Amino acid sequence: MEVKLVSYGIVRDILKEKELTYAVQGQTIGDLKTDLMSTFPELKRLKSLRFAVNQEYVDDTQSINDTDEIILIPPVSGG
Amino acid sequence: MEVKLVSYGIVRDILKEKELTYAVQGQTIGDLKTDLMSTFPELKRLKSLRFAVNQEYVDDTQSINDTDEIILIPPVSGG
Amino acid sequence: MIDIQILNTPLSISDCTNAVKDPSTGGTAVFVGTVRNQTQGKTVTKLEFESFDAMAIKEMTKIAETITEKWGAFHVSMHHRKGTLLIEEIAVIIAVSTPHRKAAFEACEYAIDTLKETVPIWKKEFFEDGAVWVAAHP
Amino acid sequence: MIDIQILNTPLSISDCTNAVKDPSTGGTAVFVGTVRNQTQGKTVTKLEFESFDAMAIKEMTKIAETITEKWGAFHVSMHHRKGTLLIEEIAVIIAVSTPHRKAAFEACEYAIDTLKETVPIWKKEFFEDGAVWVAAHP
Repeated sequence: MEVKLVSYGIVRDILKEKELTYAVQGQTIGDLKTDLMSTFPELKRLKSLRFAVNQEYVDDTQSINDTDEIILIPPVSGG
Repeated sequence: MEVKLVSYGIVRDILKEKELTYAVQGQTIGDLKTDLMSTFPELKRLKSLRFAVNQEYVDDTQSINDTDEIILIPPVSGG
Repeated sequence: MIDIQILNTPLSISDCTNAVKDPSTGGTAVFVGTVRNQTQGKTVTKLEFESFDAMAIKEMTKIAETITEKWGAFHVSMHHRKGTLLIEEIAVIIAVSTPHRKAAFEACEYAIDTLKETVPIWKKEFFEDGAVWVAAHP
Repeated sequence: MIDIQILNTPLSISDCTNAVKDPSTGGTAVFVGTVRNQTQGKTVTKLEFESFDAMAIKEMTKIAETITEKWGAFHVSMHHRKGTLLIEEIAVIIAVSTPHRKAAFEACEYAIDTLKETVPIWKKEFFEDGAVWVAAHP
């Protein structure tokens, strides 16, 4: 299925684009994470990579819908 | 010996005067305290009564000199 | 009252302290975070904050609500800057007014600690010879 | 830098935060104490602070020096009001900048706690039907 990814900070630098349509094999956020790490190996070097849907953090077991806009969240550093 | 007392807050209200020359029998701050409590019984009702000489707190064992200006310090309540 | 803002203009401490004023407060604690001139010995020339605004506001609001429930805060004000900041400019202000002052300190410290863990805002530090996204790598 | 003042005019939070500005600080914690509108259910109309200025400055300076030594504070600013204050007016401001933010909170809390125990300043609260020296009696 194809999902829309939106990325911030260093993830945007790694993906080269703020918004990206991406073909994912599996059904969950965990599957998406595995795919992304393989497509963009630099992501493996990050301290963490979290995901958000509807402005809420989601965990690896969360199912993906093809209408989801999935936000990629590298380690935050506000404050 | 006669000492000069300077009082603040509720102690000034009790002694009726900000500055007072007072005849003390003993030699220490503790003696002065005992005398004052007897002259001004209302002082006994205070939560505490501390003394300062040269802008420093002194304890009951401190000797008094007749040149001392002794400050009477009721419970503080700044802040 | 909860006052959460992400601004691309200089932050004002008095805006935050005024927002948490309360005639029955026992104390207001404020945290002010400013841009440091160096990181691990390297001179910082400027920094940039990028924010996922909608979610950042949502996460900051959660922090403010937790404070209100757990510490009985009357009011919480959290302002975060975004865009380009120079040395000594204010990056974040958190002000909390509570019935008792001890709670104000605890709540304010909880707020800044949690903000640094959960709020989707990213800091890029610029040096003479390059730039890094702060805390991105282990 | 240590900035200690006892003033009979309204206090300014920005005066205190400006006094502790430092390009290498990791954080500034501020405490703001204001006049409450009630004490144990009784409406306060105003209050008066009386200060033994010379010794109050000396005791506040001791607090600031302790903070500098124990928490490595860069700068400490403590302003205390005296004279007549109305509801919501600021009675005291304490600002502390430190290398690490946790120390700023601890130091600022230590400062206000200790000020309330050692600094010779006295508060008289006025009600509709009289006035009391705060904390004078057990």
